[in-house]
Amino acid sequence: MLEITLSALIIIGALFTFIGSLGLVRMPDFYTRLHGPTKATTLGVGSLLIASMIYFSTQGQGVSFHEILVTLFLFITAPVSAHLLSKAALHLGVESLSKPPPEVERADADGAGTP
Amino acid sequence: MNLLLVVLVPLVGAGLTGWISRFGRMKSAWMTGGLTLLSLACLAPSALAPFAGEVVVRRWPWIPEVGLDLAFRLDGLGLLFAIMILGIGLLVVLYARYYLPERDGLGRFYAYLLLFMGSMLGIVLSENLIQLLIFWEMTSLSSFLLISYAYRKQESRTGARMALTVTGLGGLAMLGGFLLLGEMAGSYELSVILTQGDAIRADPLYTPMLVLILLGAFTKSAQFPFHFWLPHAMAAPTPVSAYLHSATLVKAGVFLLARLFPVLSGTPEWTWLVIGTGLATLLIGAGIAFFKHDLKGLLAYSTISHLGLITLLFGLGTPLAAVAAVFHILNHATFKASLFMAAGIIDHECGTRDMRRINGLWKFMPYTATLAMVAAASMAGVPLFNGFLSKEMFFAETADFSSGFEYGWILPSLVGLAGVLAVAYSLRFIHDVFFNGDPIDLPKTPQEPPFWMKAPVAVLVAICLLVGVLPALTVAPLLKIVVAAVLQAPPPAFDLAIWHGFGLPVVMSLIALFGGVLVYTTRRPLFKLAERVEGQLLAKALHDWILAGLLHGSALATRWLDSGSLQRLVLTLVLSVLALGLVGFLDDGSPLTGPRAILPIDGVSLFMTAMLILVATATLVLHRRRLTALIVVGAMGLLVALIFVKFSAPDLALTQLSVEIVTIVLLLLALYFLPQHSPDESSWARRLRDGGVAILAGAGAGALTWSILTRPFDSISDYFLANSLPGGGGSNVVNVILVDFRGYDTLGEISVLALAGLGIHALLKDLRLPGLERDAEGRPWNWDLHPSIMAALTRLLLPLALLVSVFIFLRGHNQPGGGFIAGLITAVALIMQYLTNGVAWTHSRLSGNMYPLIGAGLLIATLAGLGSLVFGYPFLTSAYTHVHWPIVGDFELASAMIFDLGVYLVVVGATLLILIHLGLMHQASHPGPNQGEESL
Amino acid sequence: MKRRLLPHPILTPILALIWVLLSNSLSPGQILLGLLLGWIIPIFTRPFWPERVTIRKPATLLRFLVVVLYDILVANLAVAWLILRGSHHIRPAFVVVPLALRSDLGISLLANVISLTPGTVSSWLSPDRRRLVVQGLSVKDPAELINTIKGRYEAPLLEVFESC
Amino acid sequence: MTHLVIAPVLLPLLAGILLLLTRPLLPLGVRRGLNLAAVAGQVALAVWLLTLVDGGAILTYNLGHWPAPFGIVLVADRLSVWMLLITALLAFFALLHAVRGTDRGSRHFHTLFQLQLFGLNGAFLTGDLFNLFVFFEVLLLASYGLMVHGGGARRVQAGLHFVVLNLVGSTLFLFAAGTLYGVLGTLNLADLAVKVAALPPENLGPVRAAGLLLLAVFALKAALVPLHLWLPAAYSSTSAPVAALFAIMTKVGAYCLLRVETLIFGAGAGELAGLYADWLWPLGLLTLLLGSLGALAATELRRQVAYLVVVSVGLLLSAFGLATPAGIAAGLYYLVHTTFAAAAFFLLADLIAEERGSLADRLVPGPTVRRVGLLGGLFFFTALLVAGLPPLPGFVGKFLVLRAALETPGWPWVMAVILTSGLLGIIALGRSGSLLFFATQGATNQGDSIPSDSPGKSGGSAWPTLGLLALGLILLAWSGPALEYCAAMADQLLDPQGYIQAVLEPPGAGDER
Amino acid sequence: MEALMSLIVGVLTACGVYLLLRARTFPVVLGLTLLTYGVNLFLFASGRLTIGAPPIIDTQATQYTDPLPQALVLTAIVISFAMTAFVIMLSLKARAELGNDHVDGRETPGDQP
Amino acid sequence: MLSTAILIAFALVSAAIGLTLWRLLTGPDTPDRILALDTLYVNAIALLVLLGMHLSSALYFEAAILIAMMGFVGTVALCKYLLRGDIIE
Ligand code: NA
Ligand code: NA
Repeated sequence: MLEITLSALIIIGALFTFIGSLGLVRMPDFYTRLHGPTKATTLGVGSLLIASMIYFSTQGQGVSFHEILVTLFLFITAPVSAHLLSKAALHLGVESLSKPPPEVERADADGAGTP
Repeated sequence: MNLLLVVLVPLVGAGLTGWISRFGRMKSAWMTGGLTLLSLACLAPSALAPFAGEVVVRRWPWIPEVGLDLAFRLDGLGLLFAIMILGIGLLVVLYARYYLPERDGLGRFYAYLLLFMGSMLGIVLSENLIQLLIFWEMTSLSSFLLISYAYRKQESRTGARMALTVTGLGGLAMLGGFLLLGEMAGSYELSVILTQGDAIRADPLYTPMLVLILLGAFTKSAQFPFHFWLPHAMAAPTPVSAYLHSATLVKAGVFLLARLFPVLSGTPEWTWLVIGTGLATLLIGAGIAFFKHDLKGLLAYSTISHLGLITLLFGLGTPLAAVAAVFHILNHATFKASLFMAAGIIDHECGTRDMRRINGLWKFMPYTATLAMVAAASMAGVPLFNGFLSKEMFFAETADFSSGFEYGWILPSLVGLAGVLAVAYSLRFIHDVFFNGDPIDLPKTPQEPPFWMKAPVAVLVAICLLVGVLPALTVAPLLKIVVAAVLQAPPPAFDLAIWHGFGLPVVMSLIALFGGVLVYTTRRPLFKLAERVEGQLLAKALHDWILAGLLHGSALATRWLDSGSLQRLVLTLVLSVLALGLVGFLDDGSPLTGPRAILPIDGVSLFMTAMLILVATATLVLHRRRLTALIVVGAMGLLVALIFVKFSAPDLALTQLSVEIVTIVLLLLALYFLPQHSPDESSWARRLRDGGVAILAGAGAGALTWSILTRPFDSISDYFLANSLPGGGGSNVVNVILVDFRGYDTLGEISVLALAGLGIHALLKDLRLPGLERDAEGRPWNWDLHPSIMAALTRLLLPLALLVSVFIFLRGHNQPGGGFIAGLITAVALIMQYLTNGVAWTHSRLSGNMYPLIGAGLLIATLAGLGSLVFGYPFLTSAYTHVHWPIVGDFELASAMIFDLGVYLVVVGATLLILIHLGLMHQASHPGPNQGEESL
Repeated sequence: MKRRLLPHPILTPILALIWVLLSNSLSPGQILLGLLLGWIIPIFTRPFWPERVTIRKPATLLRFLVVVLYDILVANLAVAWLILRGSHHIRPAFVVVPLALRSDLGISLLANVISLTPGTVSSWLSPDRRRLVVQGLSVKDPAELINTIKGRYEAPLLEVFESC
Repeated sequence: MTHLVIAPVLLPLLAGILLLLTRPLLPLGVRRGLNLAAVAGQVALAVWLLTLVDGGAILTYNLGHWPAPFGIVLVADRLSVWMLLITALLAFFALLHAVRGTDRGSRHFHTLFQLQLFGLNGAFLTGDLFNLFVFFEVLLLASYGLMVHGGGARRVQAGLHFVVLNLVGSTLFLFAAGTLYGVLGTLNLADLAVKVAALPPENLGPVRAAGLLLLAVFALKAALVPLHLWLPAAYSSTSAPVAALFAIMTKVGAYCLLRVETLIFGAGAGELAGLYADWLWPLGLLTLLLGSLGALAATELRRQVAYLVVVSVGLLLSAFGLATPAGIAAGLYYLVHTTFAAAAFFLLADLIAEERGSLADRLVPGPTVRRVGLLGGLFFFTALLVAGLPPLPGFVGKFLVLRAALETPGWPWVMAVILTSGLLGIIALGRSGSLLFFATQGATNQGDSIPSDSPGKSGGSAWPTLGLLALGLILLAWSGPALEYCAAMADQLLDPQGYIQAVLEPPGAGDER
Repeated sequence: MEALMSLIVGVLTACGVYLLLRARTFPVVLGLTLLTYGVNLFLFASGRLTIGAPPIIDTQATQYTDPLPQALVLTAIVISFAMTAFVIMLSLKARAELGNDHVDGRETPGDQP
Repeated sequence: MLSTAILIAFALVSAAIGLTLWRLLTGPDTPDRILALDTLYVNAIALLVLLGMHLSSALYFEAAILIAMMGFVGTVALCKYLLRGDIIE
């Protein structure tokens, strides 16, 4: 049972990791590519980490919690990265399937927001 | 002791004289005269010894291992030269005091003169050949100083450098020759060498040795084809010419021939080299002398000619020829010194030395004229003067030598021709200067010089006369001991009578006299002819050409080699290393592959390797787009870290990861100030070449890796694995190696890091680089300095990161981690604050002053190492203990942790120092309302 | 004085907990050390975290967290499906979400939650911090998306961090 | 095990730290005094150590109390202590020159200076290959900092080349060290020697390759042809005291070459015996020749001096390449002389350049410099020294090398090249001396371009230069004992068993930790 | 596995050398970085390749990889980081002093023979 | 079964890394490349976790946590560079 759970978690994790990267390749523009890695991957790595937690906790060397920490880190940082990347892409005017709101372009182009 | 003093008095006195001259012009003259006399006085106690057939030798050890002692020797030859040097020296000192212009301080002149005098005495009194060489070179140097005395004149500088170059060449050759000679004789001591003539002449290296030594002698004595420096040395003040270029310096060469005569002479090589050179010099010197319009030029070439004569005599190799040579050395010194002095007086009085303008001086300075005429007659070889005696002997010896050869008439004929020319130029000296009508357009009206200026000339002329008339009474005893010293054998019987009866020598003398008069009378068409062939004389032209070519060539070669191109430097290094590595590996055909069992390849590794190679090659393709290249390198760093993970190196992976990110931040900081793209500037040929070199280098590195990885292996590491826990108190062996087994390496390593920080801090001072207003595509930068979503969350991360950092630090001794990685984590966490919240915000919360932190870290690490000294153990000896506290439980205290703390602090300090200051450079280059940079 | 010695009372137990997670051990020594660090580190980092975070309604926060976790799970499945189906089925769009939140922390949390959940990334915050531009992977109805964001995420955050 | 052995390393390190920490606290004058005192202390330490090793004793120091070859061991034998002494003396006079103002231009001059000595002393004392790498890096990074200290386009560019090239060199060092470790399984120099002596034939290839890579690394440091081209630009563009201190930098390379040549690839190395010697003397001669050409071609005095440093490296390494007791002893004697002479020349060039204003050290006629007597005299003297003319120690050194060369089959080459380069040196220096001091116009430099920006700099003290020259004279006067010591050094080097035993089987080996 | 490692070291070295031979400071720095990767892997590999046997003393472990090269590489990584930092700074300084980022400070672009 | 699962997972994660690198190298825009690098870091964590289980060793955990931290720093720095050029200002 444990082994099945572990195997399932591992396969799911790896699969999501893979799909995340697949999105990176398959999606048509930068903004759509952004979604795959930032989300699918967090889940993928998350389930791998849970698998690892279970795995090491059942190895007879005491519990293993520290994987939670990696997950925590990823959950805090991944959205920030995504936001910054998106912001940078907007700033650079990266080619996009959907038109960004005009105020973005206006503010970024003339440095309107400069304090 | 006194021999040493003879040399030392002038040498030491030189400095004294230079110094005393600041108290008055006359003081230095008196001083020099006094020192010369003192030196003479020092010589006196030993002066009689040679007459008693003794050789005085005194030694003081200097570098005994290599047979280099201070050793002095006084025999007849040395005595003759010492007397000449000191005697004529005294007269020159007197003469110069009046000759040199009033405004001249004289101190420098006399100092150089004494330096020369001491060096010259050193040559003639040396027992050790290497010591002789030392003094030999010192005469070159002091004569360089004397010739360049009037250094503002171009000709002085040229003359001096030419003399230095030529005599320098000779000196170096002679060093080679002496070394060989010393090797053959097993000693540099003349007493030893002079007894081993036969063995030395039989040595297989005799010829090269002879050539090298003769090069030294010939350059110094201005023998053809090295003669050209001497006329140019006439740029020296006339007293110098009188002293160096007639009596002393140029005689050093012939002195050496005399000195080594018993060892070197008598072989065919010696005979033909020395005779040939002497004869050529004799003829060429005499020929040119006649055509020189410059008074001193005439004398200079005449000197060259006479030196050739003496050389030729030594070349003949017979004892009697040696007698003649030695005798002529003495005679030439007297008449030529006096002639130079006379020429100096004429120059001094007329303001020119051009014989085409100087005429009829008999009317203006009859006393001087008389003295000069006597000396010139001696030079011409007129009977009753000393020159006649030795020249007669010369004619006799050449005739005698030639008689055995089939074409034996050639030598006497040529020698006779030289005699004719000698008479001709002597006659010219007399007639063209003192008679021949009236002076033409002289700058000054000539008159008799002061008495004390004429007196030295008179003394020398008197000697000419005295020796010429009464040779047996005056010079014969001296000549005997000199010849004995030269031959290292009892002197042959010789007769110094004026009249030897009618024979070939007399005929030759007569031919010379009449022929000379004849040549002189037909001088005008000859001068015309000479003017036509004039131009650069061969040897001098050759010298100039060689020197110019050398300068030009070296400039070309150096410019080509030292092109200031880094690419060239790197390429040279890489190619050298490739060559060395290849030679090293292939020299004896060691197998590339060893017998060690290899690990099987798994799919993931294969795939990742392919990825790494892909990424690495991509850097090459993308490198000109710099930001892209940077991102690619970031990926590569990650892959490298994964390799470390794969092959059981968690510590390395951690380090690689953190260093990687810091490096990327660093490169980004730098990239802001650099162009965003590298220009496409390499030609295809260049890329192909570089690619080829790179592939070779890569193949080499790969082959080396393979050859090592496949070889069996036995290392010292078992010791670390066995002792890490019991001896070092840690189960992370890598960390124990770092802080304990090889903690000293780590101390060096953090010093490097600290140095990088300090070096960069120092480098940044005054560094101004304008930041860019717009990005590479010309867009303005984004308005949002510190995106608030990022800023808010990064603040949350700081405590978390610090916690991780403490964690990594504390467990490092037993698990992957340690001070270095912890330090980097801390630094990165703090850098993040700068990145996301800005400098102003962060600085109001964290002092940017990092170097005290670096200092403290280094100090803690060092003190941690020093602690063990208190207990008598070596630096960096660690100690650890397990402590048990209630509740807390068991934990370990290790001194290595303190060391690691030092590491931690240095890493934090240095990393922050580097990054922050780079980041601050923009502000620094835009002085504004921000915080003062120097406060950091 | 109290602020100086214990600048963030919430942080101390969190850090201690994280320490325990890190060290993978529940030994008293590690817990003690965790608490010690949880106390010391906030003192060191106090200047970097000037405003004291106050949580008004822990229950709301907890509920909010559960919702978010659930959304993340669902979002991931949805996005994975979209990726596998290919790019023909997506309808990317930018929407502008007017913000009621004012605090930096609040806005940041909202933005992050948006980025973590269904096919959306918060892309741009207007200079006056009143509007958040969100990029959606497959947006059928922009108004609905805005409403979901405001109702499902912004409202609880307002309650927890900014209710007065 | 005397702790004295570690002292020459720790003293500069602690002094450097102290100078760093007191930067804002103490006035510059006091810190200068501290620095000078620390260097003087290093001189004293070196002399003290010299008395201990003079009799042939080899002192070892097991850092961390770990036995060799496992821990890092310091070894003080005659050679390493000799190098320490030269370094300390040189540093003292270089610093004396620097404290008259050079040290103002930078933030951490004094710390960098001491850490440079830390690196140098560490490199001379270490008995471990990788530790040698570490201290190479210490001394290099300190030297980078010192080299570009003060800035200026030329200096920075030369510094960039110097740094990049040395970084490649460091990479090579690691390749070499890795290969040696990968085949022989140890890093301790003595242990490496033991392992090389017992090397199975199938491993000859990698070890020889690694040995030659190391040769390249050290040759780069020593500026041996064809890896010498970084030196002229680097040395001629940095500040005078730094250039003077750098006179020892090439000697570090030479020292390492000699150490590895005699210890690891010495007579006992079986197949690999004489690995270095075969390369050193021909390359040394080539260096000598190309260096002389460079000196001849130079259009600036400092560049000329830098090329003369290359020349001295050539002579030095040819001597070491003879691999005979006499050759090595001669080289070691020459090393002392040339270090001080080159340093003195750099300092002197600085004094001359200052007096010549905007003409600086360019070899063109200019106005008569002030203090022409003093500077001209010093130039003449130093030129004699550097050109190896009698009666100064340069000549003695050259003579010793030539004499030693006569015992080897390649002597005609050695003699021909050394004598030729001697002549080229005379021509070059005669030319520059003549241009600098003789070919002058006007009695004074009034109205000429004496720089207004550095009024206080002119008239710098000649005492440091004189001090270095005096060291040369002392060497000359005590040539006998000095050569005796050099011969003893050579004997010790050529019989590495003593070294190996001292390191691997120390007398007190019983007291394990 | 040994062949892969040799290949990696070789490729990294080759790429590093190629970039080192470029005419601008930035690629040279990148080249140094690549070369450093290469040599660090080489030095690391000189202790031979071992999988799953990190040098952390463990009662259950039967085998350990060679710890010494790891310690050496750690030192080497740190040192090369310091060096890289310095050379980057120096290239900025050169850019400031010389006005361009050519390694020889030459205005006219192009390679030097 | 577990080991088979891990092997399959290895294959999937490797493929993911391959895809990510493809995006990293082809771009087309810099944000794409940064995104790819960020993803690569996350993929590397997955690989590490798998390796940890494969080798039954918890020693790779620190590397994972460090990758999580450092990857973020790298991405932030690169984005900041795109936005402002001057990343520390
Ligand atoms: Na006339
Ligand atoms: Na900045």
